[in-house]
Amino acid sequence: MLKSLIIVGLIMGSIYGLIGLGYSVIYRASGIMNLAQGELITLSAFLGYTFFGVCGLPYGVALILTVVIMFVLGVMIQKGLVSRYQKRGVTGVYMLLITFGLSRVINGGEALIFGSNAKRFPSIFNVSTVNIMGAHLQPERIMCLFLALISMLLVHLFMTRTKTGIGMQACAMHSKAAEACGIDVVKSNGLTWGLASVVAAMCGMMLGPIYGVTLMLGANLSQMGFASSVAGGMGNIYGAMVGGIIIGLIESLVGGYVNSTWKSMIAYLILFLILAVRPTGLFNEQAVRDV
Amino acid sequence: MRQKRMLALVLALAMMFSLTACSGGGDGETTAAGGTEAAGETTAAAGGETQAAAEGEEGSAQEGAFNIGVYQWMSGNAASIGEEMKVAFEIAVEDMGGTVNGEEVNFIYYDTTNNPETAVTAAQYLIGQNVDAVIGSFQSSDVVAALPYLEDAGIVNVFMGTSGSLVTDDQKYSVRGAFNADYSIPQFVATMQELQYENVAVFYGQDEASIANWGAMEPALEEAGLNVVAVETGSESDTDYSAQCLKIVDSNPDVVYVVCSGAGVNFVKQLREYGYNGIVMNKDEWMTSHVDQIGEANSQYVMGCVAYTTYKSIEAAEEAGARPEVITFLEKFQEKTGTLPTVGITYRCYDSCYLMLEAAKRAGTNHDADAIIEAMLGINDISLCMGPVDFTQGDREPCHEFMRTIYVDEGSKNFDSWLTNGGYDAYKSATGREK
Amino acid sequence: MKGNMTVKKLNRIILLVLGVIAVILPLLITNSYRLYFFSFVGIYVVAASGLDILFGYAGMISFGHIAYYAIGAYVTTLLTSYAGLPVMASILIAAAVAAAAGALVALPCSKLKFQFLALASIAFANFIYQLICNIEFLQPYRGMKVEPLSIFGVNLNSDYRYTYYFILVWVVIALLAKHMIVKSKIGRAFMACRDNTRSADGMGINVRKYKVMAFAISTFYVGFAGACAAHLNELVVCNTYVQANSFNYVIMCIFGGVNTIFGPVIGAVVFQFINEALASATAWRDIIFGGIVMLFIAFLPGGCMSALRGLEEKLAARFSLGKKEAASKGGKKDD
Amino acid sequence: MIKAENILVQFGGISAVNHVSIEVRKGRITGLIGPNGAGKTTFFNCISGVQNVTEGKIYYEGKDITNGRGFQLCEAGIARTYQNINLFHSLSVLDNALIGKHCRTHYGFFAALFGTPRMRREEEKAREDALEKLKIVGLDHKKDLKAGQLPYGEQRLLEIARALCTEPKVLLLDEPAAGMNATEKVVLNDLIKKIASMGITVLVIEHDMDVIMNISDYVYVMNDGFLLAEGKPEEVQRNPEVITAYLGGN
Repeated sequence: MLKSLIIVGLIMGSIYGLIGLGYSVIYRASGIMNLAQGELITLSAFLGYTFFGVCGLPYGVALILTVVIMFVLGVMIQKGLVSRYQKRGVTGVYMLLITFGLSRVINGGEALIFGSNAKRFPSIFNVSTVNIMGAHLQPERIMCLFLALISMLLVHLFMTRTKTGIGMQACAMHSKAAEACGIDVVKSNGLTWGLASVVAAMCGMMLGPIYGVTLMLGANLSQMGFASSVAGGMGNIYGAMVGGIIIGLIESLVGGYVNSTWKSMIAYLILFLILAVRPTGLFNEQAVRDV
Repeated sequence: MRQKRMLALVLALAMMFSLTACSGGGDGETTAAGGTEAAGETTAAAGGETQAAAEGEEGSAQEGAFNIGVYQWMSGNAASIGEEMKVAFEIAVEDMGGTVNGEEVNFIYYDTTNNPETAVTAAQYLIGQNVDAVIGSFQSSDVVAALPYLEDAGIVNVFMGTSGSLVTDDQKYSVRGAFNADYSIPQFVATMQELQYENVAVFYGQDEASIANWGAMEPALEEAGLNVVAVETGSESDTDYSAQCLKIVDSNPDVVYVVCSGAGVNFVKQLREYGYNGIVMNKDEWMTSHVDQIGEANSQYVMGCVAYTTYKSIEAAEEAGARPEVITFLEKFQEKTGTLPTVGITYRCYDSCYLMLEAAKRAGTNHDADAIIEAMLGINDISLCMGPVDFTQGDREPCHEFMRTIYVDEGSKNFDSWLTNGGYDAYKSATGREK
Repeated sequence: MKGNMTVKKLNRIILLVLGVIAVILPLLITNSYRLYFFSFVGIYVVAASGLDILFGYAGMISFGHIAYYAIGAYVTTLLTSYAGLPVMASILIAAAVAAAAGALVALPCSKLKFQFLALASIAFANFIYQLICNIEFLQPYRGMKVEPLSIFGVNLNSDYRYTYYFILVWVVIALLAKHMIVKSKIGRAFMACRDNTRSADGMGINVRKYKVMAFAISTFYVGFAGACAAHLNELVVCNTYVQANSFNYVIMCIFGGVNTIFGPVIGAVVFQFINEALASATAWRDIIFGGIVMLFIAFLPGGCMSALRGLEEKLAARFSLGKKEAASKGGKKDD
Repeated sequence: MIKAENILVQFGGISAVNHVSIEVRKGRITGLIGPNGAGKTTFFNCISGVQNVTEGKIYYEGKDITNGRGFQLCEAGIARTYQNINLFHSLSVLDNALIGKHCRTHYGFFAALFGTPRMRREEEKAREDALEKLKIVGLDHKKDLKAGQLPYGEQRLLEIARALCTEPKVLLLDEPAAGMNATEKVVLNDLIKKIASMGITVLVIEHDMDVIMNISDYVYVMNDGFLLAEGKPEEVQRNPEVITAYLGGN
C-alpha cells in the first residue's frame, strides 16, 4: 500500500510540477503571475480531444498540432493583450486581474464551443492498466512522469544555456536594461508566453487521458500547480518540480493514511503556511516586498 | 449659478434613468416581471426548440393557463439534462391531449445553477410569479432548500430527488415523482447475499443524496452480516481519486458499492485503472452518457437497481426487457429529437410532469392546490416509465417496483436474465475472480 | 480650487439620487421576489465596499474574501441556533470573528508582494471551504437551517419590505463609516501604504499595523454581509462559499470604480442584475464578466465612477462653468 | 544631536560604509559630500532606519537608535527626503503634506469612526499646519493638484515640505539639489537656511560642491566608504586629500 501511494504521489507531484513550471516560466521571464494558465491547460485538453478523439489522428500528431496551436495562441495573447495593456501603463495588480479576466473568457469560450458535458480522451496505450512493482497503474500516468521530467530539463536548458532563454530572464529583471543590450524585448516576451503555453499544452495532453476532459480540469489542478511553484520558490524552474513532488507525496500519503477528504484541505493549508512563513520557497526566490 | 443647477439636474436625471433602465424597471408590478422575464427568456432560449403549447413569454405566468414553475440545474454540466427535460415535458403534455381542464400548460423555468442558495431564490421567484404548481429539481440539496418555501406558500409541487430523506410526513403539498433510492438498498443487499459476498467496499460522494443513502445502507449491511472493509469518500472538485482507489483495491473487496452522482463516474474509471475488475454496484442508473465518458471497457460489470435506465437504441431496450411505457416514451423522444435520452433523469421529468397533469385533470381544477394534492395521493391505477404508480401504500412514494440491471458488452442487461443464462460464470472466467 | 469641488458635488448628487431611489423602492415594487433581490443587492454593496477598503484604498488584492463571508455565515448560524443569541448581536459578533480571522491572515501575509498575497488569499479561501465541507456537524452539503432575520423578536423575513429596510439601514451605516474612516488620517495612511510603503514608513506610519487594520475592517464588512445573507436565506450550504465566488467582489469593485464610496454600490447593483439575467447562461456569464474586467481595466480603470466624473467635467466644460484645469483622469492610470 | 560611531555596513563582503563616525550638531547645518558611490546614501539610510547596520552604534539625543524602525525614528523627530522622489503620486499635494502630519495627529480609530469633536479639531490643526508648511516652500496655491502632476523641482520642494510636516528635530536631505537649475538652487539654499533658522538641525548630502559649501556650518567628506576629512567648509576645500580624491587634483 505504501509503495503504491508513494508511486502515485510521485506521479501526481510530477503533474503539479509541470503545471507549476508553466507559472514559473512566465513569472521568471515577465514578472506576471498568469491566472489563465489553468484554462490554457483545459483548452489544450479540448484541442487534444478533438484531434485525437474526434478526428482520430495518432497521438503523436495530435500532440504536435496542439503544441503548435498553443504556442501561436500564447504569442498572440502576449502581443495582442499583455503588451498592449503594458503600453497603456497597466501594471501590478491590474495585470493580474487581466489574466483572471482572460481565464474567465477562455472558460466561457470552451463551454460554448465544446459544450459542457465531460468528454472522453481515448487512452493512448491499448492496455488499460500496467503492473509496476506491485502497483496497478494507468500507463498514461507513467508517461506523465517522464514527460514532466523531460520538459523540465528542456525548459531549464533553454532558459540557462540558449541566448534567447537568457534574454528572456534579462527582460524580466529589467526590460529597459535588456533593451539597451540589444535584446528585442517585445519578441522575447512573446516567446515567453509561447513557451508557457507549450508547457500548458503538454499538461493538457497528459491530463486528458487520465481524468477525461471537463471544463473544470484546468482550474482544479492548477491550484496545486500554483502551490508547487511557490513551494519550490516562484520562478525557479527546478523549484517547481521539487515543490510539486513534495506536495504530491504529502497529498497522497494524507489521502492514504489520514482521511481522503482531508487531502486537498491539508494541501491548501500547506500552501498557505509556505506563503505565510517562507514565501521565498525552498530555493529562496525573492517574493517579499522590501518593507 | 443657474447653469450649475441645471447641470446638476441633467446629471441627476441621467443617473435616475440609467439606474432604473438597467434595473429592469424597478417600478410597478408589470415591468418588475420584465426584469425576471429576462431570466426566463434566456433559460428558455438555452432550452433548444419551441416549448409547450403556450407560446408567448416563457418567463412569466399567464392568465387562463396552467402555470407550472420548474426549478432545476440546467446550465453548465447539466445543460444536456435541461434540454432533455423540456422534451420530456412536451411529450407528457401531448400525452394529456395538449390541454388540462381546458387550459394551456405554460412552463416557467428558473435555473438553480448547482447552488442550493439559488434554489431558495428560485422558490422565491416562482412564488412571486404565483404559479399553480411546481416541478422540482433532481438534486436533493436543491429540494431541501426550496421545499419549505413552497410548502409555506401552499403550492403543490412534485420533486425529482431520489434521496430517501426527502419525503417526510409533515409535508402537505409536496410529493416525489421518482423512485426512492433507499428502496433499492434491500435489493442490493439481497444480491450480495445471493452471490455469497462477505467483504464490501464503499465509495460515497460528498453530496446530500449520497450521504443520506450511505446513512441508510450502512445499517442494512450490518444486519446482513456483511463486513465493510473500506469506506471512502470524494467530491466533484477532487478530479483525482488515486488515494481512495488504492485503499479500496488494497482491501481486496468482493464488491464495491458506489453511491455518488457526478463524481462517481470518474471514480469508477480510476478504480478500474487501479486494478479492481470485479462487480461495481452503482446506486444511480448507469447511463449512456457515463459510458461515453469513461469508455466501454471501464463500464463492464456495473450493476444498478433502478426503476429505469437509458439505452443506446430502442432495439437494445426491447432486448433488455424494458417496460412498454419506457419503449413508447423512447419512440416519441426519438421522433422529436432524433436521439435517445442520455440521462435517466429525463424519465423522472416525464413521470413527474405526467403525474402533475393527471392529478390536476382528476381534481378538475388547475388552481386549487388542496384538490390537486388530494387527487395526486389517490393515484394507484396508472403505469409510467417508473412502472405501476401507487401512492396509496401509505409511504407517499409512487414507485415500489425496481429492476436490477448490469452493464455487459455494449448495453444494460436485465440482471436476473443475465444470471440465469450463465452470465455470472462468464464474468468470473473473464476477470479471473472467484467471486 | 475647482477640481476638488466637482468631486464633492458629484458625490452629493449621486448620494441624493441613490438615496431617493433606495427609500421609495419598496413603495413602487410589491413583488416579494424583487424585494428579496434588492435586499441581496444591499448585502453585496456592504461586501463590495469592504473589499474596496482593502483593494481600492489600501492597495492589497485578495481573491479569498468568500472565506470571511463563510465565517460570518457559519458563526452566526451556530450562535443563533445553539447559543440562542439574538440575531442582531450574533451578526455583529460573527462579523467581529471574521475581522479577527482577516487580521490573523494579514499578520504574516500583508508584507507579501501582491502576486503572493493573492495566492495566499486563494489558498486560505480554499482551505476554509474544504474545512467547512469536512465538518459533519455543520451539515455542509445538506445545508443548515438558520434563524430568520429578526430584531427584538420581530421576524423580518415574513415580509421582504422589512428586510429591505433593515439592510438599507446597515448599508447607510457601512457607507458612512467607510466615508469617515477614509477621510480621516487612517484612510490617508491606507493610501500612503498603497502608493509607496517605503516613504509611508519614513513618514511615521506603522505600515504593518495599518495593513492589518485595513484587512480587519474589510473582513468585518464581508463577514457582516455573510451573516446577514445567512439569516435572509435561512439556509447555509457549503457550495455558496466556493473560492471562485470571491472574484465576484473584485468584479463589482472594478466595474463600479475603486477608491470611491459609491463605486462599489453601482458595481454591486449592476453585477446582481447581470448575474440574475445570465444565471442560466453560465458560458456567457463567464465571458461577460471576464470581458468586463479586461475592458474596464484597459479603457475605464476608474470604473463607472470615473466615467461619471468625466461626464460631469465634459458637461461643465461645454457649459464653460470656469473649469480651467485639465480634466483629472481618475484611477490608476496616471501614476 | 545625532552621533554615529564607527558605522560598518556590509553587503555580502563589500563594505559600503567603513567605520565612519559622524556627529550632527544641534541647530547647525552639517554637510556630507563625496563622489557618487561613496556610501553617503547608505549611511543616510542607516540613520533613518531604512538600512540595518552590520557594526557600530547610532545615538540620537543620547538614546541608542541603532537599527531602529523607520516610523519610530520619525516619531522621535528624524525626518528625511529621498534621492529619487518618493511622493504619493495619486494623492493631492495637500494630502501628501497631511500624511506627514500622521504621527502628530492624535486620535484613535473610533474617534475617526464617529467623527468626535477632538478628531475634527486635530484634523483642522493638521490641515492648517500642513498649509503653513506648504506656504514655506511656496506650493500652497497648488494644494489640490495631484503630486504626480507637479514639475520635478516642485516635487522636490513638496518632499521637503512633507518632511517638515512631521515637526522634526533633525531633517535629513538626500541630494535635494539633484536635477535643479541654478535659480532653483538659490531658492533651495534660502529654504534650507530658513529651516535651520526655525531651530531644526539639518544634515545634507550632496555631490554638488557650491550648494554644500556656502550653507553648511560643518562638512564631512566620504570616499568609497571611508571618512576622508571633516571640518569647516573652507578647511575642507583646502585639504589636499579631498582635492586629489574628489576634485580631480586640478
